[in-house]
Amino acid sequence: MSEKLLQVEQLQTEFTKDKQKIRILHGVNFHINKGEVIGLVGESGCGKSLTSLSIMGLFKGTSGEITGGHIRFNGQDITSLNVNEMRKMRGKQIAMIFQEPMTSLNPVMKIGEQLMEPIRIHLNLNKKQAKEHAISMLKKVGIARPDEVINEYPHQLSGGMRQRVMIAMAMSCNPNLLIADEPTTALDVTIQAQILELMKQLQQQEDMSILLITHDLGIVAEMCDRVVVMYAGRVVEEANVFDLFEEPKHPYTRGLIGSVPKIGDKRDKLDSIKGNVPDPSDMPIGCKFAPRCTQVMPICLEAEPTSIMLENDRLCSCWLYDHERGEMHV
Amino acid sequence: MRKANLWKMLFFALVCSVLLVGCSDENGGDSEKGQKGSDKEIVIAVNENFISMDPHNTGDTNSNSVQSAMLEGLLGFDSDGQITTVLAEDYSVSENALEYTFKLNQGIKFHDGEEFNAEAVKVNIERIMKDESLRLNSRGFNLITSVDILGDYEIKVTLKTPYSAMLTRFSVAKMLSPKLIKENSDDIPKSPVGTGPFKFVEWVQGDHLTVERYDDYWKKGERVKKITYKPVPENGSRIAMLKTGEASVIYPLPAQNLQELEGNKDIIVSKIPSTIARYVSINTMKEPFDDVRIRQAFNYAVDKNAYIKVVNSGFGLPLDSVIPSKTLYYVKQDVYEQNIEKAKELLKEAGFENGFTAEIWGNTNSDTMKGMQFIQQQLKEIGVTVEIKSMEEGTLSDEIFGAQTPEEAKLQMWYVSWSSYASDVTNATKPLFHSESIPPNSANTAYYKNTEVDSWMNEANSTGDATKQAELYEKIQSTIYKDAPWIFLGVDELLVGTRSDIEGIYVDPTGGINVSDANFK
Amino acid sequence: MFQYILKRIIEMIPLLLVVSILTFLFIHMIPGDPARLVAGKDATLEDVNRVSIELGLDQPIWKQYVTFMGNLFKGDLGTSLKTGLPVSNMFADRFMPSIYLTLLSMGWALVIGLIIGTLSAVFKNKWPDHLGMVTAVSGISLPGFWLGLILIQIFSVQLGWFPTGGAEGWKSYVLPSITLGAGIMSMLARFTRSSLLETLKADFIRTGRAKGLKESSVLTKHALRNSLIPVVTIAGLQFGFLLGGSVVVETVFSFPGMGRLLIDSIAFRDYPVIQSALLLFSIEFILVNLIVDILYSTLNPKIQYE
Amino acid sequence: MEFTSTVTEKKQVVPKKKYSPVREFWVNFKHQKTAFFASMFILLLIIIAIIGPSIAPYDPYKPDYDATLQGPSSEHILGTDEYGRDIFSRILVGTRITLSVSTSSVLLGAIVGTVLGIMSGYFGGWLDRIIMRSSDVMFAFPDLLLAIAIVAVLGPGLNNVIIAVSVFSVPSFARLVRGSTLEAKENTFVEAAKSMGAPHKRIMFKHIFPETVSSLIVFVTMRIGTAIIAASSLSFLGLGASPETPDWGAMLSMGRDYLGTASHVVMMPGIAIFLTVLAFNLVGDGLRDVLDPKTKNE
Repeated sequence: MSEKLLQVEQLQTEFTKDKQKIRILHGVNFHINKGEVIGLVGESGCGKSLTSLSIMGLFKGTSGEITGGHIRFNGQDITSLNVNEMRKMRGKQIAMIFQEPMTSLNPVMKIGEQLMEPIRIHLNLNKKQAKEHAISMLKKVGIARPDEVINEYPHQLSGGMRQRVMIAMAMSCNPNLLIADEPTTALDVTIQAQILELMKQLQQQEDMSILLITHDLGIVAEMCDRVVVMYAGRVVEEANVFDLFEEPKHPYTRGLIGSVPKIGDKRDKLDSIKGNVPDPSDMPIGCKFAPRCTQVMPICLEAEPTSIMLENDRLCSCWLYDHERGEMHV
Repeated sequence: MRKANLWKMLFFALVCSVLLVGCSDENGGDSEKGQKGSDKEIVIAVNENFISMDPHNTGDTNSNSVQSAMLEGLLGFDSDGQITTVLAEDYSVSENALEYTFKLNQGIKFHDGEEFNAEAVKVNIERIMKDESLRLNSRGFNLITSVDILGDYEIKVTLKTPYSAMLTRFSVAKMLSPKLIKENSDDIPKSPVGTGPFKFVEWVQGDHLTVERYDDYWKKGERVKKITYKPVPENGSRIAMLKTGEASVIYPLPAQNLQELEGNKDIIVSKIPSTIARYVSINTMKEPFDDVRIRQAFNYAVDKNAYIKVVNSGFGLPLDSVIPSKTLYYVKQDVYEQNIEKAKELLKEAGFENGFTAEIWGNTNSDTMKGMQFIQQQLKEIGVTVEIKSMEEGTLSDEIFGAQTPEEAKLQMWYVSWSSYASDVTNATKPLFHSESIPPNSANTAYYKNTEVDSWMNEANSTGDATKQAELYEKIQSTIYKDAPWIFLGVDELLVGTRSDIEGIYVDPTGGINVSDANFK
Repeated sequence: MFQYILKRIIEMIPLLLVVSILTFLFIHMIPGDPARLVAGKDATLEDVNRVSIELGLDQPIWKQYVTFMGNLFKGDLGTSLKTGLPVSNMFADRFMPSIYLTLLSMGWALVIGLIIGTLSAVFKNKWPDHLGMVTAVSGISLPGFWLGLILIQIFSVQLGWFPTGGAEGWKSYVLPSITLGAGIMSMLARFTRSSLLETLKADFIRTGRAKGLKESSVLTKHALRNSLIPVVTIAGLQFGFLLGGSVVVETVFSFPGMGRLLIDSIAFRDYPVIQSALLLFSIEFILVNLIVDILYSTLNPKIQYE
Repeated sequence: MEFTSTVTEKKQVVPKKKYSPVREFWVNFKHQKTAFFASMFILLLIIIAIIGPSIAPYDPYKPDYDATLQGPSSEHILGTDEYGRDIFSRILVGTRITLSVSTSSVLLGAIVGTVLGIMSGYFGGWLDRIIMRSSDVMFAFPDLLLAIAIVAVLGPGLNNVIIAVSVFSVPSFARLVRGSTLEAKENTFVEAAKSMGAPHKRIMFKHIFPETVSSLIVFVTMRIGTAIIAASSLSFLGLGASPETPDWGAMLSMGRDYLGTASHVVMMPGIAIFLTVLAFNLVGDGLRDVLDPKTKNE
């Protein structure tokens, strides 16, 4: 087994609303190996973005906080770091790009200035060096005229260009882990492909790990080594990408994959999942997916299943596989 | 880069302006401490801006006050407002009231060194007679047919027709240096040159005007080195200045604030009966006010003492004639004491047992609005509903004087005041009650028309005989008072606040501030 | 940019011409005859007519306008009907104090307003926020003359720190500029807070934090500049108010400014003074607007003026 | 690429019970404690405005010259004014005038200003230039002169105060809304709507207007305070209600001569104005937090 870069163990994250704590993440477990691309998938509201924010420690301005579990990065528990230590980590070891390249860049600051910020903070370069570095980063992400672009404002760039800038910014300090939260959702299809290609290429070049958060299974299939499926603040299935698409175990995963039309598919209707994600403040008692599950059993409504290790190192939390539970209880 | 520069520039501009303000003027502080007696400066705070320093073109009290520190006339007013000699040693008026002869004091010099003599007087009188732009003070002077120099210090003025207020006009017309008139007449409104105890130093528009002791003044006496006049319209601010000692004299002292000064040993408050009459003129040509019983009923409905207490904060005297008590030839009349029963009876006799609705007009000063509310409250007692219409001064004068004939007039009642020089009984009566003065011609807004009164006024105006005049004015006053073309309210008392270390400053009944003997004790 | 400014300044000329015509018509439309006001209460109709001719008020309005504009181009603002002094002379002593007062009031209001607004937004719902907003709301709710009179009572009468009025030395600017700036400071503080709170929710703020920026630089470099855009609008609006509308403060502190002069002149229907003052205010206001627009484009590169 | 579509993005969170929008607003608003308290105060004012005249202990117009300028006592809990009238009764009766004049003038100004501002910002070009330059001209005109002119043309009275005060606020609203419109116009969804051929009216009021609401609400609440003070200055200039009317502003302005001697004459209406303006501002802030789509889900 290769070296673990990031280990998320029993992560619990809560928000406070009207003096009431609402738990969104209920003991999330997964890990990322060095040089690995992990896909984190699930419907909106399942907690995948919050997982990434928890890793980054980006709770400023919200009421969110980590109330349990650990996040280990290169073996160090980063949940116990103070604000300043965490800040030095962000952008240097762990970088992040976001869904909306339109609004993720400061509209009133030149591209160059924004790019140079992390470079100057983390790499201790002077202005001139930082500028050179910024230009080389822009080159690296495939921007044609980098020395002009650094003097332009975000609104003068196209969406794809802006996301390239975001990637350049994230990559500029050579991070070990890049968290990409729906990096291509806001872009049109051809640009999507280019951006994904770029990310893949850079990942291989720099031997970096990527945590790719998406609800687009197509992208997962294209990019990822391993996939973590989340539902209602829990990891319900984890498997390598081939196994997952070949034989999804969890009914939810099956639902997700079933809802994606395949080319040549002649069905009139998609097998989508009926119903909605439950409200975090009003969760069903047993399996959280039970109300929407097509294979629901009596036990599902009474008790929550725990994670079961299946063949090929894959994990699944579902009563359907309880019989396969051996001594390998996790 | 460009942007950074812009920010820097803006910042720089801000800093500069702050510094400029900081450096602009530092000498206004309290640097005079430690100096003695008359070398100090007296600050006098008044309620309005000065309008002009041209003595021949001034209508407002405050400008007159300031001018009187620098300029003097042939005649002048004493502390009671009556006429006395100043630059003239003596004067006489001919029997037919057409010839005025003045004997001048000798050895007087203007601030610019010019000598004061008959020639100088002539230059001044001719300026007032001839200069078209002197629209305010030419009254009386436009009747002059000739100015004759009888000697170096004697001069005679002849009129076309008799004008009983002519002595008052001579008192108002102050003498300017002939050199200034001939060579620099544009400077007159800004920096006049006269013979007074103080000479002009500077006038910063809207802020202050400073005068300085004239050491060659012809009358001997101790005076303070400098006087600064400041217009301070806000009552509270003026009081504050007096308390802090920033001002040594404030005029007017707002009556409402008098309590604040009680027990303050540093401040002396003086009370001067004025020539300001407050009244409501009633349109005597308009129904139902054309009935004298209605007008008398109104007068009986109003409690004058309550008026003085409520509206004038307790300072004032009842208006017990058509002219204030300080005015020449004043005779006290039988006051309409408040008598609601009698008022109601009069209304009933006039056919308005159940009252009616009337309108009162006035300007937008808070004192006027206070007064109109008082009238409204009082007339309510006798069943008359009064609607208050307060209008901005310009609008008001258009509404009143826009009516070309009495029939056109919409005016019913007007809450207003009138003041004239104590010595000028003509101006205190003719514009208000003579039928020739009915708007738009002049200020007879009561539309009062009484042929007898008209002829008495004409007669009084054309004689130089004081006894005769006194007789006529007695008849005029009693007749008009009985006819009640006004609701007679009150006569103001002027209040002056002075710090106790000051002497020699007094205010006359017209509100003029006399500083010729101003000094620190 | 330079061309843009030039264009705007050239644009001003016809605008001012229109303004001058409108104001001329407008002030002559207001009822009230200056001749009668000049002549005084006891004037006869004859006096009034004489004054009217002397002042040129008997001429048709268009002719009066032409005369006014003709003199204006020669650099002569005319002569006051009330005082007989040249209008420029009357402006001379009052214009600069007015400008200083405006700049000072605006200056401190801007600085303090931004600080309070920023602190309130950063410490949202904590005590600095509550304190800041209580201050701001109070500042808006206090009528100007009231605040002024109370300040005089405390700082001039009781403590004797500052003079009660006038415009001599920096000390006399302190209380008026506090009074004049209070409302604006409050307004700016509130706008800064709400604008900054909105900006702080923006995605690029999260990006900044994800980069590992210090919270202070997230705030100053990223958030504040974006939040300034609406604040600048309000500040610009208030500037106009300050230039013309400081009458109350000028009255309370007997400050020799343009506002009081204008009000006195309106009461007296002193046409040349009103006309010139309004023209001056228009010019100032248009210039302030121009500066605001330029600031706009420097703050927000999306808005480009060509 | 094998897969083209994505998982259906549905409603994020479904509340346990469906609230009506009004109920939802109410639940949220109740949590804004100060704002809630302030709105209760305004509600109280509205009730007073309705029933004030019948609960006033004295006739607010009846003078008593023997009891002028008395301080608060058990007989007159807020004291008496310069005519000996009961200040408490006058404040009660004046609530209606003060509230109706200020709110209606601000609303009038806001409506006109917003329409002009949106059109100006949205269409740009010559229309923008005309509207903005006219508002410049309006700004350059001192309020007072405008007031005199309006009243000179229309005559004095409360309705004309409303018109005069609303005229003051039109250009402010127009400029403010134009500023936000310019920004909103840059938003993608506006461009999207435009390119889909949505009619201008729909874009302006469906897409752009909501973007301006938050600053508009803050400004409206501020203007209500300003309007109360502006109306009081007009009353003081004699251009408002007739002077006997118990309008708070008029009471405050008429009483200012007594600040040094009988301060309650100024203090009482001053405090009434202060509290009312305060309440409006606090409610405005609260509303903003609840209504604004950007701050709503927090």
